Amino acid sequence: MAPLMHVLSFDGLYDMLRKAMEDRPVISPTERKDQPGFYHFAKLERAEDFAADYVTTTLPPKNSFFQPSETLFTFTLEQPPQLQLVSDTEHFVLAGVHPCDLSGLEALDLAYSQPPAEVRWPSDRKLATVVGIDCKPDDYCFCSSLGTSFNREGCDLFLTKVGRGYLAEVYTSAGEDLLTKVRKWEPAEEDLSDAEQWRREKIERMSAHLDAEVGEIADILEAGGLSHIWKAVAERCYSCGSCNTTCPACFCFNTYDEFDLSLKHGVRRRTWDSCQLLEFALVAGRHNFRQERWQRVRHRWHRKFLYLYRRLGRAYCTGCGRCSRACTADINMVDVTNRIVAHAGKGAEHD
Amino acid sequence: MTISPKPKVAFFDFACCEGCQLTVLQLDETLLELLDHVDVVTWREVMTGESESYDIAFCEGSITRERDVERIKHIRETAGILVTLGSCAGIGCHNAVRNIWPSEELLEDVYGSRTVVSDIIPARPITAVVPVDYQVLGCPISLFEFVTVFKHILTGKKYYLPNQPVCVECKLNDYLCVYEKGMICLGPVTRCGCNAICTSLGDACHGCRGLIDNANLNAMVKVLEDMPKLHPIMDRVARNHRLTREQIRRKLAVYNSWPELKLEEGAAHGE
Amino acid sequence: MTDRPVKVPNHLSNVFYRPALAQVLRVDQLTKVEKLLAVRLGTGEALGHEPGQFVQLSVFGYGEAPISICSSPTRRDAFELCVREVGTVSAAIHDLCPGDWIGLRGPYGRGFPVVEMEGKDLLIVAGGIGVAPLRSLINYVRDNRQLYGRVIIVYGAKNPAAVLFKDDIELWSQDGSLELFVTVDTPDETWTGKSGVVTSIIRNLDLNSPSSLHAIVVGPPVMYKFVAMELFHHGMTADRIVFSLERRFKCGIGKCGHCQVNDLYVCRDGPVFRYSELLGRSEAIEVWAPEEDK
Amino acid sequence: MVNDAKFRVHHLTRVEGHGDIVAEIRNGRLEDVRFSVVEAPRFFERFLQGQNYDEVVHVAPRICGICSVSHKSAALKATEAAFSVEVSEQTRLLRLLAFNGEVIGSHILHAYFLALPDFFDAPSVLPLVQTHKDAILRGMRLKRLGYDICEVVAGRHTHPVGMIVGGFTFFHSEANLIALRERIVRGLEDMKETVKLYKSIAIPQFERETEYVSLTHPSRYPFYEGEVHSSESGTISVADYSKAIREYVVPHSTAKHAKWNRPEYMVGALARVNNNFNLLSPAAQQAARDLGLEAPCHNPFKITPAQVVESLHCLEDSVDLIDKILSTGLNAVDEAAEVRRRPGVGVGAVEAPRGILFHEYGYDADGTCTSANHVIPTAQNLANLEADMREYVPQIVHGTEDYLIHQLEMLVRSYDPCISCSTHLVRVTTR
Ligand SMILES: Cc1cc2nc3c(=O)[nH]c(=O)nc-3n(C[C@H](O)[C@H](O)[C@H](O)COP(=O)(O)OP(=O)(O)OC[C@H]3O[C@@H](n4cnc5c(N)ncnc54)[C@H](O)[C@@H]3O)c2cc1C
Ligand code: SF4
Ligand code: SF4
Ligand code: SF4
Repeated sequence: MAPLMHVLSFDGLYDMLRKAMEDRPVISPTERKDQPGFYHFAKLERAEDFAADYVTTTLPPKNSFFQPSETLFTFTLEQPPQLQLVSDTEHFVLAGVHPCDLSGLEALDLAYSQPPAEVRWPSDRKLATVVGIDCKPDDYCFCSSLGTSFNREGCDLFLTKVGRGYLAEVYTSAGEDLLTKVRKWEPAEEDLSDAEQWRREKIERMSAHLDAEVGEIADILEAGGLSHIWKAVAERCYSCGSCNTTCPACFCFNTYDEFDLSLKHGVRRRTWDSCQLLEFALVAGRHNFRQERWQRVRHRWHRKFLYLYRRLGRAYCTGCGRCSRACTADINMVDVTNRIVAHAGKGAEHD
Repeated sequence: MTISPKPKVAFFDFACCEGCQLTVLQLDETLLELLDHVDVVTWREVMTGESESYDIAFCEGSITRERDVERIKHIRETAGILVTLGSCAGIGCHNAVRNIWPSEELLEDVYGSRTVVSDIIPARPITAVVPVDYQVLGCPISLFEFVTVFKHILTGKKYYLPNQPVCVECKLNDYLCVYEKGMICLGPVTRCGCNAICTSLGDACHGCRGLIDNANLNAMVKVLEDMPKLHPIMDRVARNHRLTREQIRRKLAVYNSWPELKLEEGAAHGE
Repeated sequence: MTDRPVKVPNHLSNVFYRPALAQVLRVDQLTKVEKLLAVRLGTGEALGHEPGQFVQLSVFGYGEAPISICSSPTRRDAFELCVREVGTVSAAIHDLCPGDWIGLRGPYGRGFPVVEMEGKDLLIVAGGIGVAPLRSLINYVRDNRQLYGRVIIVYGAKNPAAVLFKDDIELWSQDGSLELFVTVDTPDETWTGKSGVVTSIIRNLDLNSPSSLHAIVVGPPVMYKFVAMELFHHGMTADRIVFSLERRFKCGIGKCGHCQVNDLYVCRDGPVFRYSELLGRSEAIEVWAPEEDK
Repeated sequence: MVNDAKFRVHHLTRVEGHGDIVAEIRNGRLEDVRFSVVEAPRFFERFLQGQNYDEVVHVAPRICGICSVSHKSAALKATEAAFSVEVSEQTRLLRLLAFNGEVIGSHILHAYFLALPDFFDAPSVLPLVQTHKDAILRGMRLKRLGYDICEVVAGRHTHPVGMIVGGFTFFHSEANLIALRERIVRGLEDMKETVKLYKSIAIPQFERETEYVSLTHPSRYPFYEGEVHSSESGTISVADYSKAIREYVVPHSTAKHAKWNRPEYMVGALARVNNNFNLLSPAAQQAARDLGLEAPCHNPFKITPAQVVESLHCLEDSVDLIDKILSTGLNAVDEAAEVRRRPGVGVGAVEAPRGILFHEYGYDADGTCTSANHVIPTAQNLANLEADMREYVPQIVHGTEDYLIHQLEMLVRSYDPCISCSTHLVRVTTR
């Protein structure tokens, strides 16, 4: 069923944000103060700072729900110890999320809700009203290969730029609430065709594509015989983990305890982690289950396109291209995947 | 589970700029809180008086002379817990860059024929001379790490140096990668723990905390050599700084000269 | 074994990662590096675990580590944990005294298939600290002795001083319904038992009806391959060999990613696996070990 | 009365780096007194060669942790001179500001934490935390303020990271500067208290006239810029420094000594005040008079009060600098001038907290360093310090040996020697 739609003027968008900012924080893409031309998700100070036309951000918006480093609870060393949960309770608006990143949020919803489900992530998710916005790709985007280009899952309101402003698709009442007291029009035929045109251009401009469907990629990975490719990739991989830490669909973490200066209290923290790092699978006795770099590289591809695909029914890649942009060694998700596909096409032998 | 009664703490320095001690002093009030848990008995830079017995010794600087070797061995024997402060003490830092020249030649350069110092040896970190219990790295030390290590000592926790590259901290802090600005960064092979202080200020990482285990130096050479073939962003890097293999080696050697840096090391896929 | 959803008792299902509190009742030094702790939940409830499950044990300020429950669920007043000192958390556990409070999450994971094995013969193989979860199983089996057939126990330790649970072993050896073999790699003059690695004992076992036999094996990572080879020699099949794997766990519930063996989460899908589930999973049994372990 | 004594104060405390005082007295007469630098040489000038210019300016501040902004500034100026890089006015003002921060931090560290215990008969500042808590907390606030000025402008105090050839690596924010200005204004109160504190302290009376060397400038009290001035022979240009200043090796020290017109000269706070009294802010001039510091002052024990005076000047100047930067509107976007590498040699001279500092580098067309020379303040002071000791000992030899040692220690400490720097007074010629 088609969602309810309105049209906002360009100023109307700012009105909407301004109204939202009156009673809760708005997190949205803004231009980096330290480097113009680059964007990140940050608390919006002025509605005009909302960057409607950004292409990508270094970190995906998942950090609004699961901060790169966050406190799980505090403790005291009394007997018995006092534990105090630390979790967000403030409602907020997450605005300006692209379809691929909406899919990233959905990926984490799914992963964290597998029994035994974690409570932290969904409880933070409930605090947010999510406003999506449509985008145009750069050379790294390949969302059309993952089917996330037109994703609307997980958003309350979705905006597409049209001639006289934004076409707003309303998915929930929370989304509709954002538009109360904002001037809006009924969408005209032209608005709808503008939006359609936008989506067409988005696909036309997409230059990067995976050469196979996700299901086929999973089969190829499962069949194996690719270690020479993993080793070639590993030759230039630093194991720096940037591909994971920038990925909207990655969700691994580490936890550790920290005392405060009195040594009488402390906190347990958790931080994002990455399976590309040397010690990710290290256990007592210094046994390391993925000691070799190529094993870690393989693990990343397998996890994205095979393991979680089989287990949860979707690829753990959204096609956002962040990992390729972030990789200083220029290891590119699309290139490497296509090498694998090409290799399989040549009738690879199994190892 | 704290050590009791109050452990006695001593600070010592070897060849270095003493910036690490100075950085400790920058803790101000936090330092006073930490010092609540201990008694400082020797700290030449700060106080007169010296004690022959101490439980925890903080040592900064590199070992550059025969007599330093004796001194650090003595400190090792006396102290229950030996902590190195800074990269000079932990990895040799730039002190070790001079090791590629023979000591006599260096001395001749500086003092001519007059022998002022005679017992110069190749500069090395304290960690290369005696076993150490804790390390705080950085040039100068990361204060955050110092406080963390201090708390670990007082609570009897082992401290593992982080074995991840600086990139992790850049990302967790949502800093823009400086390659995007056309700078060459040693972050991908350098041990984090500094909370990416340099890149947070828009500078590149110069590698002051030394290489991570299993750093992929081959990748670094390859990547910096074929820059123009890489991302569009690398164009700018390439224009600013085309580096030869030798220049890459020198750049890496600034902090990684002990033991002598070999680019072939850091096997490609981690065997 | 049946793939039923992991059952998490309500009082511990805290997936905000905040542990429940529990109190240490007793601490016994078993060997130089291993201690046995008796623990009771702060609420006084029974833990409600199955043999082979583990808890995420917190010592606040030091962190959290997965520890197998080594007492049988049939003993309900308290439960026991056997901990080897290897690093931060385990060292802090070793510093605990009776009366101290700790944090617990769990029990988590898939335990040994005790129901499926009912009526079958059991070959229980333990190496080193691997005997801890198996003690839970052995005592469970002893308490339900009529449900199982022949029970053979092979336990290998490095040397006589490293043998764990000497009191239990005493009881087991007096229990005529068990066949017990305790062996050490390097015996000393006090040792009167067997010596040599567990595989040599297994090789010489007389397993008259391997088709009704289940093998349950827990030990260091490098042990599994060799034990499996011996079991195959006896004609056993991979679906009746059960291993318990050790990995790094940060969450214990299949989220943090650290424990992944290919597509399996050891904490959630295991830690107990049939060997048949692991065959073809390249990361399960092959491990990189430091030089001195090879 | 000390008749016969031979002593060595091994590794003098509360100074930066390792130095020993050696004295020998026979029949109440001084035979020998030396300040012997035993710090291990680190060969900076040697290993900087072969490095790219950006690594040179990155490593050079590592000569000294206490005055790394000075070393960085000198290295930047030398390198910019070699490549003829012109930095923007904003960059210049910001660098002046960072420099003030370092001077304040370093002077306060010395005045409150290293020298003050001498005047209260304490072995260190730690007992003073109990007995003179207000003063120590004030010292901490002021030191922190100095460091925070560096941090806001240069990223951090010890080994500043944000300063590069041509400008800065990051953009400054108006809000931070405004907040900093407020803190500095508040800090002025603490500074006035500091002047009062030093007014209440009895400084040993001892005078010896000598040659005073520092930078000088037509309009600014010179820290970051100016020409080289000797109270004896007048002003020369920075580029000519090596024609005037002669370094030589002495057997008892790993640091070289230096001379110009006389066999020895003094650099540092007192030399600067003597040479540039009129360029101090009016309040600082008044403070100087209050502390008994009329130029020229020949009492080396007055170096510490001179540092107090300079700290006050720097705080006031910092307010002016921030106002100036903000008055033209902060250009928050482009702060680094373009660097075109080319062969050349450049000299950079600044007034580090302990005195005049020279860095000289030669570069080839690639920007690779081919020669390096550093002239370090403490090393320049060593000959003068020894001359002071020779003259001072006969005046105090009537006391006990402890007294004598303590007085000599105080004298050396009053110079605020930075010994780890001083061992880099070495010149290397490339082959
Ligand atoms: C299901 C399961 C059940 C278990 N049951 C038991 C049990 O019953 N009893 C038991 O004793 N153990 C058991 N373990 C193992 C136990 O969980 C680990 O030994 C424990 O987690 C170690 O934690 P730690 O904090 O003490 O050690 P850590 O501090 O994590 O150190 C562990 C090892 O890794 C090395 N190491 C850690 N971090 C680093 C680093 N950054 N750099 C270099 N080296 C590092 C250390 O040297 C040490 O050898 C079990 C594990 C699992 C998965
Ligand atoms: S970002 Fe690139 S270099 Fe870093 S771990 Fe990922 S693939 Fe390797
Ligand atoms: S794997 Fe790469 S392209 Fe795919 S979602 Fe993650 S960051 Fe984006
Ligand atoms: S700036 Fe340096 S350390 Fe940071 S992500 Fe980029 S390469 Fe890595």
